[in-house]
Amino acid sequence: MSKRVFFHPPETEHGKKYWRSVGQLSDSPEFRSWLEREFPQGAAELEGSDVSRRNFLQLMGASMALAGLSFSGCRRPEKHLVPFSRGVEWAIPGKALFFATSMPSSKGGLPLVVATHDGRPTKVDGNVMHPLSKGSSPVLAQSSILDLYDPDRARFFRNSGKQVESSEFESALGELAKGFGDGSGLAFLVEPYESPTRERLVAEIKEKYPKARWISYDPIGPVSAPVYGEGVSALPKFDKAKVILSLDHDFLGTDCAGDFARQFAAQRKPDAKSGMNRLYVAENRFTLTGGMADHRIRVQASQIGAFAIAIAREVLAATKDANLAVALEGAPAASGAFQADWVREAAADLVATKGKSLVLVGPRQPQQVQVIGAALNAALGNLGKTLVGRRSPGAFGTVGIAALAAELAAGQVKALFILGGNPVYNAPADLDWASAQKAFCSDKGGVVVRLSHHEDETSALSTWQVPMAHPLETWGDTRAMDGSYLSVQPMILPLFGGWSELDLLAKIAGHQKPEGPELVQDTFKKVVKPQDFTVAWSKFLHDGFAPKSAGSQEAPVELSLNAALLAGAGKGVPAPLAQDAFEVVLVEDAKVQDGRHANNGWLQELPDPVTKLAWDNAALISPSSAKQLGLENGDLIEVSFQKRSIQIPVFVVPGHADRSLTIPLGYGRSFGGRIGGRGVGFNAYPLLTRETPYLISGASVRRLNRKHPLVVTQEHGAIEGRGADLLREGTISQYKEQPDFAKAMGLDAHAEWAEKNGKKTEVINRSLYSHPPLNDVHQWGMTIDLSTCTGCSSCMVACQAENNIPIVGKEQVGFGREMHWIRTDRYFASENDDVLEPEMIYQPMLCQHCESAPCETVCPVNATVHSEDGLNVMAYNRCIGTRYCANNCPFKVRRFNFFDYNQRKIQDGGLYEWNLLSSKGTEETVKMQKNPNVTVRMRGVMEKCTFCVQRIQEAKVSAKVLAKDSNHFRIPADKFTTACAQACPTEAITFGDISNPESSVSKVRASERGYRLLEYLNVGSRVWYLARIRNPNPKMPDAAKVGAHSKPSHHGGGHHEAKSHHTGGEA
Amino acid sequence: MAEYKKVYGIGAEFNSAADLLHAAEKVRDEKFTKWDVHTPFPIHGMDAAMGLGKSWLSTPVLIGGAIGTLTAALLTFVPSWFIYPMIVHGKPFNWATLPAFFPIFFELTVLFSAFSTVFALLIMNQLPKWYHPVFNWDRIKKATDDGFFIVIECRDPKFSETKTREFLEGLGGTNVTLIQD
Amino acid sequence: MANIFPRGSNFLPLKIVLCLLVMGGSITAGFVYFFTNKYTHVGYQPTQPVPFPHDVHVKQVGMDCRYCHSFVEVAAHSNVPTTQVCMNCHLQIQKDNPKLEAVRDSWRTGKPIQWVQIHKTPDYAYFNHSAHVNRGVSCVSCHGKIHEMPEVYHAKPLTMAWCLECHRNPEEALRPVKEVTNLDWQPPVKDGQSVAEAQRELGSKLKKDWGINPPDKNCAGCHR
Amino acid sequence: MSENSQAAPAVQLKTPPELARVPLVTNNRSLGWITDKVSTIVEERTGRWWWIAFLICSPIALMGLCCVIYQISNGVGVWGENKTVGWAWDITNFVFWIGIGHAGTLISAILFLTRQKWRTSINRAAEAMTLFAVVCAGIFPAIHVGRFWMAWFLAPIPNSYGIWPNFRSPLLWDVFAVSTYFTVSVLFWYTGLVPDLATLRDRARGPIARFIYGVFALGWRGSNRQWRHYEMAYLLLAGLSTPLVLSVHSVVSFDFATSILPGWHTTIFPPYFVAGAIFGGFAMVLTIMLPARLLYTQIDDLITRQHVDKMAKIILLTGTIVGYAYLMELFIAWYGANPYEKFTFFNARLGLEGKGWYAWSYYVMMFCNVISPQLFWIKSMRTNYVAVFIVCMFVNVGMWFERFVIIVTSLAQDFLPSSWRHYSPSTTEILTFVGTFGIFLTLFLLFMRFLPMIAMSEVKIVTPQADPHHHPETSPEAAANH
Repeated sequence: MSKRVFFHPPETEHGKKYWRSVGQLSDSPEFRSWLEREFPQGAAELEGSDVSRRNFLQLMGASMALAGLSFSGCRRPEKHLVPFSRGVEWAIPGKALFFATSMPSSKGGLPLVVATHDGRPTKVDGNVMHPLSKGSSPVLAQSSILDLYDPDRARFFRNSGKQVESSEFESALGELAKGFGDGSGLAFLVEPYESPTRERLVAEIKEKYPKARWISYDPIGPVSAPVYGEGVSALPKFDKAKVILSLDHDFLGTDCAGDFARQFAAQRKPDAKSGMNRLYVAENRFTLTGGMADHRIRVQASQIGAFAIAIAREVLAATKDANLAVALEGAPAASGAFQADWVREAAADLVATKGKSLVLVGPRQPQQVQVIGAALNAALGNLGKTLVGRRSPGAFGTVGIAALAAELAAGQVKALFILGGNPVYNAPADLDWASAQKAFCSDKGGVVVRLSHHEDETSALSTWQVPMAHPLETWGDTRAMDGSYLSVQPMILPLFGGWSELDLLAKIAGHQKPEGPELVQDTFKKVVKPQDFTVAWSKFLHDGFAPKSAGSQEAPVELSLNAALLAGAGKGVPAPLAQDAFEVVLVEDAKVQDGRHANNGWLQELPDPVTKLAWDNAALISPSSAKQLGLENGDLIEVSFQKRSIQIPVFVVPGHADRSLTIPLGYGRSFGGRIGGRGVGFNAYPLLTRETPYLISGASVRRLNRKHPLVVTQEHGAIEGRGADLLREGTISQYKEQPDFAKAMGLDAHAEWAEKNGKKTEVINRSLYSHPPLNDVHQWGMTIDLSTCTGCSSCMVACQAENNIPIVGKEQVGFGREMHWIRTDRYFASENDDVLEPEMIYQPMLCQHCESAPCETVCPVNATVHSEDGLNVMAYNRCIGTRYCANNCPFKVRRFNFFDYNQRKIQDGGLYEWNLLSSKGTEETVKMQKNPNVTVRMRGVMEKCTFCVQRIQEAKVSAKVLAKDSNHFRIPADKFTTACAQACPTEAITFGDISNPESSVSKVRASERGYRLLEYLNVGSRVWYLARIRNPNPKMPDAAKVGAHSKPSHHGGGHHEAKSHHTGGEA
Repeated sequence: MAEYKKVYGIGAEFNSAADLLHAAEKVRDEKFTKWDVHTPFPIHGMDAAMGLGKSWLSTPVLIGGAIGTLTAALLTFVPSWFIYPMIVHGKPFNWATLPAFFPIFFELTVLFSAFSTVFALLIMNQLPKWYHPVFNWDRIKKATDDGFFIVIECRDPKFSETKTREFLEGLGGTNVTLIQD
Repeated sequence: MANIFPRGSNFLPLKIVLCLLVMGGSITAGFVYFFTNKYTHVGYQPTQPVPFPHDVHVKQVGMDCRYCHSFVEVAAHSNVPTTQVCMNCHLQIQKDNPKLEAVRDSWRTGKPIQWVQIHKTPDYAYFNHSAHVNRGVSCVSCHGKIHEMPEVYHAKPLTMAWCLECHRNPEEALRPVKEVTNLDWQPPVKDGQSVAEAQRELGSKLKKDWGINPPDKNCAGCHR
Repeated sequence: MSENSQAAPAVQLKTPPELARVPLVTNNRSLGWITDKVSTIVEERTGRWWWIAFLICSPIALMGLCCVIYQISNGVGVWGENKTVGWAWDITNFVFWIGIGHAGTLISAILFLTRQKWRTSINRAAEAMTLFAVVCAGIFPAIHVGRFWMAWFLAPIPNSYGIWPNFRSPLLWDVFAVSTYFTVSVLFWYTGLVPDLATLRDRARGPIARFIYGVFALGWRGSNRQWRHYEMAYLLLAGLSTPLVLSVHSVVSFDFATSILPGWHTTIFPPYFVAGAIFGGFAMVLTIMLPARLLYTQIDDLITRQHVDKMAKIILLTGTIVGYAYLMELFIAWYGANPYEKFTFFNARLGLEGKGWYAWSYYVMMFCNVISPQLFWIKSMRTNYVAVFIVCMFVNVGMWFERFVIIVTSLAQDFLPSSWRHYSPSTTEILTFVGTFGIFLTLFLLFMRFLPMIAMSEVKIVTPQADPHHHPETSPEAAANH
């Protein structure tokens, strides 16, 4: 019994700096009042030396090696339990708290719910209560949590480079303000997003400085003025639309904030009462929307206009609509460039569903095309039905960024405030903003005040650099796409003492820098006009959004065509490409957007949904064009247009339009960021000019004889004739005719099927021996509906955030060692390996939790075994890493820690420094994101999807806590779900207790479409896939393509052969 | 050599395996018991010639092997069936799944038998025995090369220094020598 | 004299064998005894910043465990009380007891008291207090007779094997939920019954009634 | 040893020369001569070539060990494996070396039981080779695990977890099989060595040599009361090793056969692997012995053309068995009509439709293992040392590729096309493999230097003089000279 002398350990500044109690986080009245209260309940507990709380999860490493022999006692490190001296209200150590908030974005705010552990936000999810998004959370929402903890975030106030105190800046700002006068020398460059409070402050400032210029710039925003009039935006109603024609509009991907996915998906469920909708897509590259299409046609982005006209002609012929006629006047004659019958039938379908159809034109298409789109909708009588208008006061750009550049040069501006954005990096190339700003600061003696998340390209050229607070650190408000009024509340005090945009604007408007929510509360009072403020306000914070009616800009406005624009719209559409000229399409990247998320490791490592490229961007090109130019993946090319040129590797993508290059923006950043700040991808902004913000017709492409290593997470996209086994697909009519058509396809055709009232239910499994009983009351299972999975990959990031999955860097991904527990397999499928017009099909792939799992029996140390509730569990601390289990897994879902991915840093260009000699340990902030309920795995152990076992255990425990001395410890149906299912924007993933008939998963599983992968192996997986159902138009030329790849092939045989050739849809 | 030394026995050399065999038969017929032949390799028929039966080494090996099998059975069953049963690959623990353990049964059986063979051999041959009186006779070295020897110990009741010497010489043994202990 | 080795050398093998047996035996024995938590953890009693006497507070003052460890029933952690909780009483009682200096100091400065952690499970083992105390597993089962300790020490080995003993036959530990914090509780003993038997009888009844089925095969019960 | 009694009379019946047995030891050498020639290898000063060879091999061995340390300290990631191809060179090398490790025990055990007397002059070296090969093999499964320092979990010892290894895992069977095989081989080898060590002891001039050999000779004095048990022990060990040698590679093959992966999941594996092992093992024995024979001309009469000829025959036989196995796999894949199996064998391995990423390795294997040994149908080829050596080299390469084909091609392209992944080895991986050759050769050089390369006492038995009924005038060569 060893008596040990106790020494207080020195308190580490480091740890203290980040620690914020939940109470402090909203420095709220409650918190202060608590201080006076006499006997506050509660305490939060710090354990271990106070930097690394137990919940900060020291890596398993040493302690495990020791514990192996129960050695730890011999050299037991002295750990301390460090309770608060004063308890903190409603903080229970080790219990997560959930707060509703939202994330402003130029496409509309995202309603969110954030989980915080002991004051650390760790996980972001959608707000289930919100009527539009209904809890769906796109990739960018999921990944935002990592931005918060990005160690490379701007930490300091800087005056022309040198570090200063915030107070200095405040006084300097005061000085500056004196010189503003009427604001004639004052300019604000802001980002377009809606925030009532910001609008209020801007109004105040406009009053104070009437002459001040307000410019909003978004390199990836709409390029044309709104066609329904200033400040009016059109909102698609997918719940109403039966037939949708998307002209280069990726509403499931980058062109919407993501809220619409669920609305759309609801119409894609074959069993939906209203029946399935039908989606036609014309686009130059595969987008998520194109992947979901029933009929897709490859059209060069520059020809979308012409294509719209072709459709319009057909519609005009049918409807004789006057506006449409006006719009088409003088339009170029039909070139016959487009498959005539495709256009005809599509148009016919639109006309046939007048008032229930919907035509969407990509927001980046030129105005004329937008107008034609509007005219089409008008002609089809969709306005106000499937397309409703709403007023969005967000846009207050009086002067364009071009004009601003001119004024900077002319010296008419004295002080320029750049709030967010990054013009030096992404302003139109022809403005040469960098030198303009440099000159402005140096020669013109102007002052540039910059508020930004990172000290980036623009900061380097600014007089004042102000660190910007993350939305999770600030009070604020915003509006969702549908105009509903969302709250933004802080989860934690600014880690690096940053300011929010509101703080800065408030100062300029002459207020104090707000301490708490005052500003927003004022706005709230004005906007919502509540009877009882306190109640309304706390409800606002609790729900995360204000009840409909109140102040939210949801009141629909009349959508009317603008006659002025209408006339001659047809003339203005882009001309056809010259023979063997190329078009270049500059698109927003699915991951880093305009480049703002370049330093987010999760996003960099997340494979692009379509190309599966990670840690890079590339010029996407069609197979035939590639052959024509003699290009292979990774070959560097030089794309030049009007003396501007960039170098970039090409990547061949099936289904891409010919003579068209798609280049995602936002890469090739050149600031200090360690993840994506240097040497990741190629910057395409040099090609983005005022004239060519999106489309560049007639660019020249030159092949350089160099290669650039591109890394993909999926090397092989062809289905290899295994569609009948792996990816079962059919048409709606086929499904209606024979609902269980998907059961006995491929090898399962040979199996013996149990039937219930004439319908196949499941394969009869004959076994030599009786299996040990899985005798827990709960039995976990999952279903994945291939009909609604869009492949957005939100589940991958959600899983990464929930399960502490490390990123491994470009080099390691190149080796094929990425760690994602769930992946979205993307196949380009077609009957014959036709790479020009294939179907794009997604299949989320995760551990199938096989009841007789092949991985288990081969593990020599019993590190992976089965639990009574049907999980294939993995005990990391038992694993010795033989990798035998991974080899024997037919789905290859097991992931191995080839290196200590959690122990060493990712450095420039996403290179993981695995070498022993490289510095050890991760950033403190990065540790703060980790989920305390999941072990952080060490080098040399296998890991895989656990069905979020930490959530299962939590649910079980809370059920038991309630049960006390009763036996009612069964978890109620759908009490919780896995991270992937929770995140899925289209509810394609359902998880739950399959032994509970009430649970939604058991209901979905009952569907006749359900099938299991590789049934013939008899592994009895616990994941059921629901066959992909499409709703093609039988009259369309390409109707036969649907399900072609999964036609019961040679080995299929059986009675279903005949039936499965149906291609008919329901109309 | 020093006279006061104790006598171990008398050794004689023969010049071929055949001669040795015949000599051994004679010695056997003379009812000598405490004697032995030393040869560079086992001579076929020598056991008979010396009146020795079949080696009984196999008995301990059998026992060893049996113990091995038993150990394996306990080692595999007791933990995975009783101490710590787990659900692995949906396979039950009952006699039907016994074959999964056969490899380990087999290996341990062989291992144990091999060890018992070697240890039994050492014990039965009383090896290692680094010191032995016959080594005092220098010529015996050839026994590991190409020499063939008979050594009759003095512990033998029929041993008499003179008679035995004559007897061996009579058998055609050369270099008949008195071996000191 | 052609013998390479002296006569004595013949006894070497025997000696070596004996020697090995003795050494091997003692090493194994030593290992088994000294390198297990039973030896290394049990009895671990570091000096605390404040010599908090559980016996006084529980036995004499008659406080319930949950007055200080207030979250044990709702959270995975059983929290250590904040200074404030101490001061609730010690503002009046023992106001100027020198032993409590550290507490008062912490109360003044707001600097936390740094207690030395005694009971610790490895990072990869997720023990949940609420799951146990709400289902009739008493504090005493894992912490020993802590209410009689003038200063807390490590009473049980807390090894995985030790946990499993109870997870496989929970009836050994189950008791009525309201008796969980009553560390002196004994099962009602019928005549002719030993306490152990009584415990087993009651335990198995409770196990049946409450449907107690602790994870014994399910690694994920404790390791995630 | 009992056969002489039958052989001798046959000789007395004046066997016609063409039927006469070619003697195993040519030129009617005397027992002393044998002792002398074999012992002098150890006793004389080491030749220059030995030092050169040693100075080449030992650094390579050292490099190998450095690679191992490097890999353990940095992680398995320093190899080229990925999420799909979890095993590659590591297990390939393991199986390759284990296979080689079969020849020795086979020669000394099975040929012993089948009374193949010609084995006597090669078994010692072959057994030594076995041990060293197993040492090399053992390295890989040990270091391929992600957490080397936790490998003790494999041992079924009581621990504070109260948890045990999974006795149904083929990998655990491997642990038992390989360790048993190594231990038993060592015992067998040492038992055989004892009489020869005694010989060396008695011939030794220097006191140190005498002492060391003396200690290991255990005081052997060649007395018949010892020989009697000794022979029985040797017989029993041979009897135990025979099933053992067959079991080891069967168990190794279970690693694959019990899995569900197309290309692994094959019932033909155990016999196929054993045949392959003997095949590769004999090739390696010859690759080693032929040069050794050149260097030590004095043992010409012990390792004769007849030995080489016999071993070449065995290579031909086993090679053909292996070839049969290859074809049978293809047939079953076709006959089974399972698309996944079909793909693995016809597309991935044969490379039909140009879909086999590693098809080339399959053809390398086919040529080396099946085509090249067919040369041995020709007698002149079997007895032509150069030809034999070249073919053996091919076989060594081929057998390595066989394992590569089985492991990598099956893994790289398995069930879900989405998880297909190319694999290429890293430098560390390659150097580690090269290193094991260094270790192997270094050990063998040391063996040649310090231990009798040929089992003298056993060779003596097969000489005519050993036969107690031997009469000079009816010695075999006398008969042949008629």
